[in-house]
Amino acid sequence: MPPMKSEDTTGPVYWRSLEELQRTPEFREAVKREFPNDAWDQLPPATRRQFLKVMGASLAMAGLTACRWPKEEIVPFAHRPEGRTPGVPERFATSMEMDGVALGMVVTSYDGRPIKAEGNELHPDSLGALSAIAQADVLQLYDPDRSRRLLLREGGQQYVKQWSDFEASAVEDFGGDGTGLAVLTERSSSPTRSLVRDRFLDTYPKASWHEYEPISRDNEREGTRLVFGRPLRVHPKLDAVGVVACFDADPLFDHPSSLRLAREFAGARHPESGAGARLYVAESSFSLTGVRADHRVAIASSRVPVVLARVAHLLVAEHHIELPAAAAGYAGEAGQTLSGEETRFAEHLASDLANFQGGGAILVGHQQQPAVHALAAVLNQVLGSTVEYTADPDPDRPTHLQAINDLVAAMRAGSVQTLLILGGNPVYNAPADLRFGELLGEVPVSIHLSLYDDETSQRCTWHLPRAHGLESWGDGRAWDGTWTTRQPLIAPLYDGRSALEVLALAAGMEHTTGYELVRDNLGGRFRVLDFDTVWRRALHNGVVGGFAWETVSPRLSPGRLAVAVDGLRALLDAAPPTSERLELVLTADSRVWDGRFANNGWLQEVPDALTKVTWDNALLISPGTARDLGIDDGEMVVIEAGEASIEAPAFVLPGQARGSVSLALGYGRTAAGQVGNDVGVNAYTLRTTAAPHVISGAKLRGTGRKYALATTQDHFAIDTLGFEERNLRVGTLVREASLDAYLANPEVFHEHEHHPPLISLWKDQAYEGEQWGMAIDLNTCIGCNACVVACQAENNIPVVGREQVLNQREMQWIRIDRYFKTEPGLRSDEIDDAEVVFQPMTCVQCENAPCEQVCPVAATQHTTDGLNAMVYNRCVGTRYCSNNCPFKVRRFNFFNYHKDLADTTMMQFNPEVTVRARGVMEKCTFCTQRIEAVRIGARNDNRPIADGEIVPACAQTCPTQAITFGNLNDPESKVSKLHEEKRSYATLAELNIRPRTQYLGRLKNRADGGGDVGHGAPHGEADGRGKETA
Amino acid sequence: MSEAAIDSVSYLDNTGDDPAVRARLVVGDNDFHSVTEKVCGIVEQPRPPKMWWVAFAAASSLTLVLFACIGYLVTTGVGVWGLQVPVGWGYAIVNFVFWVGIGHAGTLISAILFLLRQRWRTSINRFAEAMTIFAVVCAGIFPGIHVGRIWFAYWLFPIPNQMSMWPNFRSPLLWDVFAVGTYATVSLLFWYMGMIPDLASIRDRAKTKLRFYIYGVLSLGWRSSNRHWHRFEFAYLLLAALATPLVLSVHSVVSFDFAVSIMPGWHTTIFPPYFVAGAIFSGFAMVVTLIIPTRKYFGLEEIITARHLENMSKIMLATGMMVGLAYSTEFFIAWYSGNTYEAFTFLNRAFGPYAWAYWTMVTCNVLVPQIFWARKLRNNTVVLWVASILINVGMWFERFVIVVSSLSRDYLPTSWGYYRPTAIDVLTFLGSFGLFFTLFLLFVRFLPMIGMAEVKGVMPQAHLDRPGHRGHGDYHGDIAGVEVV
Amino acid sequence: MNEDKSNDIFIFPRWSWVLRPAVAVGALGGALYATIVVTFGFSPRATDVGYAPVQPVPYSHAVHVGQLGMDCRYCHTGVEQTAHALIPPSQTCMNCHKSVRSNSEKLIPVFESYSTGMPVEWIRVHDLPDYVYFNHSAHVRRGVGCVSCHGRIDTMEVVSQQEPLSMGWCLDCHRNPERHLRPVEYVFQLDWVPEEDQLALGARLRETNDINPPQDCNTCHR
Amino acid sequence: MSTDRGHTSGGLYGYLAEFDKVDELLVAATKVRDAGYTRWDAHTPFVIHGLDAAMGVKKTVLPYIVFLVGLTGTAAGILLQWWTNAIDYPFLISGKPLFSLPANIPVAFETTILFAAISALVGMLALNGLPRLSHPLFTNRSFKRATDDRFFISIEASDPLFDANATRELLESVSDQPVEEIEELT
Repeated sequence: MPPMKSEDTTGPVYWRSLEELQRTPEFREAVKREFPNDAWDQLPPATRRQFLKVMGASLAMAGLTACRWPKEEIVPFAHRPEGRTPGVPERFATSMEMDGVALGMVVTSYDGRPIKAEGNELHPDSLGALSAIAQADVLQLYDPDRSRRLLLREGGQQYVKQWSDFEASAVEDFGGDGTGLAVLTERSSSPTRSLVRDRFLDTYPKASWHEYEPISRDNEREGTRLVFGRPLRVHPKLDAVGVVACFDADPLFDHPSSLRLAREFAGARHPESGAGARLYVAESSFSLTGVRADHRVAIASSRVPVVLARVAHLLVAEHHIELPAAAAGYAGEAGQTLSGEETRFAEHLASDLANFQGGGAILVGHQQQPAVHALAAVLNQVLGSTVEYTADPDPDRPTHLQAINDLVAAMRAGSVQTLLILGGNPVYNAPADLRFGELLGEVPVSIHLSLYDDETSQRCTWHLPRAHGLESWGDGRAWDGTWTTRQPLIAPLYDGRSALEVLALAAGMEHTTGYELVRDNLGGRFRVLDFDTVWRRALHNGVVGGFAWETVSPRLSPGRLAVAVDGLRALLDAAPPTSERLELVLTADSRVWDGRFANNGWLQEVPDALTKVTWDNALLISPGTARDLGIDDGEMVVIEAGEASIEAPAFVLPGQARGSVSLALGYGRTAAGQVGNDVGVNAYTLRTTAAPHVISGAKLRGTGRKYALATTQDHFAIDTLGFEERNLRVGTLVREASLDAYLANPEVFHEHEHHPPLISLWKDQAYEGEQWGMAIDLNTCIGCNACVVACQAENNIPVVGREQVLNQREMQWIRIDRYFKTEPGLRSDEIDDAEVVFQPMTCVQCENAPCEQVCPVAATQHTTDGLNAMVYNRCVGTRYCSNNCPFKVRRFNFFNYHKDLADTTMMQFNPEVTVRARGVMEKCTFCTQRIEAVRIGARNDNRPIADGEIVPACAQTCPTQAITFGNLNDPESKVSKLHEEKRSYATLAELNIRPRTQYLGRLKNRADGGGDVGHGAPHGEADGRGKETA
Repeated sequence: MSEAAIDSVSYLDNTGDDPAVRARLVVGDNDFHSVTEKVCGIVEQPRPPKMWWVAFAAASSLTLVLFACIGYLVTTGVGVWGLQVPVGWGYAIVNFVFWVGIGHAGTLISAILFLLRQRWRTSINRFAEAMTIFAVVCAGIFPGIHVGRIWFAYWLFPIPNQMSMWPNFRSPLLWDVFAVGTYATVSLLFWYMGMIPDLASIRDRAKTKLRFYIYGVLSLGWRSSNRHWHRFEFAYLLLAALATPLVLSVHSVVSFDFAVSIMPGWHTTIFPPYFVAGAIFSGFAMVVTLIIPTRKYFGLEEIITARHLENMSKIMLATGMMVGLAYSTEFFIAWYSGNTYEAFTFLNRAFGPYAWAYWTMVTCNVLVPQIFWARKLRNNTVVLWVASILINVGMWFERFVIVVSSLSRDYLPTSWGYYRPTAIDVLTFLGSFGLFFTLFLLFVRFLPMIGMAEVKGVMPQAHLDRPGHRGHGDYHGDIAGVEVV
Repeated sequence: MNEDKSNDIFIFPRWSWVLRPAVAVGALGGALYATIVVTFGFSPRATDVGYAPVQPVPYSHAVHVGQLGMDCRYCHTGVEQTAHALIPPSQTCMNCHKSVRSNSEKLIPVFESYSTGMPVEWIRVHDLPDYVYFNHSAHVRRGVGCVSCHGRIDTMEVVSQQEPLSMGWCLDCHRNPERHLRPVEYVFQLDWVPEEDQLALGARLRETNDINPPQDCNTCHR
Repeated sequence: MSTDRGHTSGGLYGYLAEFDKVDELLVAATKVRDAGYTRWDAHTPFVIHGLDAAMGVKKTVLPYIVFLVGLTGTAAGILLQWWTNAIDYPFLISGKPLFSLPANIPVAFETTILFAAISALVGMLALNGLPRLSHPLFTNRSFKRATDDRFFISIEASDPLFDANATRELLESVSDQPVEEIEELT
């Protein structure tokens, strides 16, 4: 479906109630349970909230009753809103804001229930894609653990309050000129909010304002300040067909516009169109970017400046690049000895940078010191890189660490009487050495607005329920400044209010509803007669044109550069880490980010891209270091950093830098909710203002206790036999070749296929009409898990929990297979470094599907359009099909996984997909519900289905567009063309199962032309192994 | 007389292989009546001995455990077992194949040995047939309960329905339904039919009205008429002729469940003969395991003689070596085929995570039977009994290795796994033994556990009292000779 | 030995073998009877057809459609575009009933709904399992008349289920739709009868409109 | 003469002679056969080879019945599979044809065996006129040993050659035990 069909998205119409509401007695019960404080019978006439709750949950229940049908009621509108056809999904453009950057999305709403978030093609940071985290935001909306009421905590007592109570008490709390009044808030780019903030600070001139984010790009910002004399926002570009060097940087994951960057990255990697960029990565722990690197060197984070400095040195010394006088200091011999690996990396990179001047870029990770960013900025300047700059939206803002430091100082001084905390969770995520929690207890009046009654709320006097992003009005700015609107898709389920509204209330503004605030603010910018049209268009598109910031071409400011150079020198002198004095790197988690999504089942169960660990964070340690310290995979270890120490399970990860261990933040929550409580360990307890990201001198001690990490793939460490076999198979399953080899011989991906001719016993079936197929480009897949969550959201896939995952019963229909590629001949206990390849694996819809023939009740059959259909309501659950599936992509409902689901959570269900009962097999069917929807529509107006009209959830959300779906019988369709490409191959084709999904081989573009040629050599090995067998 | 010659060897030992004389199949000085006495006596004793009660109490309580587990399973979901992806079949299917295998001895002994004119079968066939039926009952439970939605299991049968749907006859599981169903029915018929004359004996000896009526109805008014015997014999022969291919087909079909799939380690053409051999192997082992204590306890050594045991041990030796051959063939083919997946599967069996199961299997099934080469050992009932139990263990592990180790590591290394049974798995398995023994104990208590009519048929007295004809079975009715007398 | 001193001998009474045919007949008859009961008694045609619940408002299709000749689509607005035919909002009723019968007792629920905004709770008559995805537009646009599934609604005082709506019943029509195809313009004309032979007409329509109803599982199950 | 209770004496059913050796029975049987009796029978606790010949029992038709019913089973099996999977409810599976014999052999085979086996038992009973719980012979006490260790020959009064004295003499001539009269049940 093309995004944003409904032209007539007017303000207050869309969230009105739905057509058919099957209301059952059980459901009334459910409502009472869910919403104790309002009795069904005394419903105020058609209040939106009641209605939404009712219809949403009820529909979901309808989805669940899969047996003989009970007496059902049909409850139509009393007044059906104009332009509204009940039962037909609608799509609305809105946005979500994280760390002060708004990400545009289009949310599908079914009869008033937002059920799925997709990317907004018009938004520069989305381009139609959405990250796993952003998609999972929908589930958070319905989270039954979200706080439902205002709480006042006084003298150990806890009172339930109403907003009116708060408004009343707020009057005195926010009295006078704001002396003793402090505000701590999340970073926000919302123009409306800055307006309201100004109004607030006007009202309370003495009030202090602090913005804190645990994870931010402040270092980069400060780096630019050092180089250019003013903070700038850095806009990397990856679409250049040149060379990109990432130093601890992961632009494909942790950058606010990672989705755009991923799209650019993929664009630069299509050999058929001559695009072949080269990616260098030097990092301490495997990142999504690192996985895709052509040259990767695993070095401790504290070595990054050293290597970068060497690159600078080489550029000047070997390649005669002129540094400006002020930066001359960089040119000097770095005085550090580099390992052979590091040197080779530096040399290759230096010469490539020199060759690709104007077509390259050096990116540095946000956890690196400003001085390192500074050096990168200088080099980018002199090399004329593709990096662009815009002015920082808020140049006077102190860094987040500074901000919270100031606040804590004030709290210590006792000068804070009233502390208003808008969002965030400082008690949990403020640097440990600040002891924020304790100090908070001493503040007379502390108010926390939050989705959950979380760690911070529990230490505040007031807790205010916050409206979810999909429940509230707002706006924000994309990374490039594009004005992004946010509109609610559902009235607040839990009586929450947005930060905007609360702030406006505190500021004593006359208009305090989000709708008015946002509309007025935008209206203020447009001096046009017909603002209404502008407004509608803005809501419809989700973005307002012409508001992106101008790029600036800054000049080096000599004054500060000196500081930068000295800063760098200091870093260079640091001793490299060893197994005894380890370096501990605290990273943002690929799933719960900084911990705010800890209570989100989808994200908790998404396997981490590299470790495949779910429901936990683990201490990543390189095999070498593990051997030095005698630590086993999965052993509980004690990490000592400074005076703090915690216990965490160790995960041995090849490709992790020696002497560097890393641990993800965001776990070990104590007040996250039923899902997120006590999952993993809390790394924030090790985090200090001095060393927020990279802690040196950490010690590691094994405890000998084992801990079972719930991974969806077996660990790297398995028995030798399996290890060797796995190495043999990787090459044939995930085919890879060097770009040079491929260009020289396009057949390289098929060279090693030899199996007897694939003849069928029977006459082949004639497949006429549409024949659906898929192509997945392994060269552009970055393993970001977006498709996994998209599929989960679209297909009502249950979350099963850690215990079940431990027992290999995870339910996601797509899994991203991760293989380590190590030098042949090495034993598993000799490995230290490794390359990683990803392969998204879901049902490939075999034409000769082994699963179909063995089902005794014909519950899985082949449809005339070539799908391997799975009929849930016919399945008796023999599991024979799963046994006989060579890809093991079928999933089984071992229990009734929906039994304990809250009614609100059920509201997320997609009514177009059956909710599977216990004892039933399920799997991917190329989103058959989407196919049917389009097919019926096309047939209704007697037209053929256009290529690209049907888009499965996974393909829709893929940031790199690695997944292509379409009609294989149409030679013009994109998918047919991709299947024609030389890189295209079918996995396990030798079984003559004829998969409908084909993979496009992966390419490596190394400077030395190296990289494996073809897909490794399993046969020679096989024969050798054959002898062994004899 | 040659009879003396035999007896002089020893009173009970009839294992001698003197080609000059046909060894006696009933030893001691038994006449028809004493046989009747011995066999019917067991059924007729007013109350069963203590040991029986003890055994029955144990067995029936295990049966309760079985039903408890099934109840829990049905109400909670198959997740209570250790199953997962990739290993979608675990204990349930292993037990199914195990029990079906055991269920082969009975029909085999009654049918094939009958066709081969192996007269020594007469003392043990009833017993073995009973065992077959009970084993099949146990086997039948597992495919039934292992499905995710038991309440829809009837969809496996071709019943007309409002969905206008039919089961998929291309699925081996459906073949199973028919094969096992047929096998159960035919075994039951065979067993019952053979019992009719003996039930009549009990009827005719009845001391109480109730007993008379019960056995009277069961024996359908059999009046040992020779015109009836004539048809009876024919029917028996026909059933034997039908049951023989059937017994071979059943385990072949069971093996198709695996052979027809594409899983390395399953997709093998030698499975049918391999499975059948294994079935006979395990079946005989189970017969021996049961018969040794029973015959001792009920004093039937004169009817179920040392020779019977010895013959069975020889069959076990033979089939055990067939199974061993199958194991090695699999390995050879895995290498010879050049199919790397196949090759790995077998390496993995022997040296992978499930090596322990594999080597248990090899030890019990291939090495243990080798002791039967030694006459001394195979004629020592204790040794024989222990060996037979080990063989049962080994055969269970064979099925475990085939089902679990093949599934646990198939094509994509990313979906490899390791299957661990849960307590419920184990209890259900033990429970099935409870059910088996409960039925068995009821059988020895209430039904003639030895085919008297057949045993009498092979006793010397059953034939013309004429030198040279002593103990000689076949009479080919040369009535002319009689007329002369 | 069986020489029991009691000179009593057990035998079965003579009539016991007269019983033989009786038992045989009984067994066979019983089996037959059971089959019949299950086949006909449990079929949706017996269990579901004729379901006619009492509605909160005694709305009569007979009056509105039969006598007043209202078109189905006046109320069931979605039927040509979407999966659901749609039950009309109280609003729709009020379009006329503002003036017509504006003080009728029977209409009170509608009036209340209209004023309070709370819905009228109609009771679903044609109810498919939740795992079945039926699409009205797909059928109506191809010339499958309302009457084929719903019967002569225009004659019903109280709507009742006319067809079993079972999978087998659906498949019958999907396999040979000729019996139910009519020119699209007559789809909503419940009393329409073809001048020519229905089968001939159906075959022709099927040809011209190229109608091949899919029989794949995923046509109805997703 | 029978002192049995449980029935009132009706007409004469026939004579019953007892033997305790197989040889005697065989000899007696040949005699009775040669005497030309038709409605008579021998009763033995187990099958005695040669007795059929001695009695001149004709070979039973059972095998033909079983064969025919077996064929019916085969046909039924094939037809069932063909009609259900290829005609009434055809569906596409793993690119295989709707009907191909190899896949249908196992089920057809099983149905064959099933039908045949059932017909074997049922046929045997039917031909033997069983079950028949009550029979005049059961009224005789010593006849009970027919299932234990004694052999009997019974000649029915309904036999055309039956003659109260001649028949009795014939039997007494072959059996050393007293010939007993069996009375018809009423």
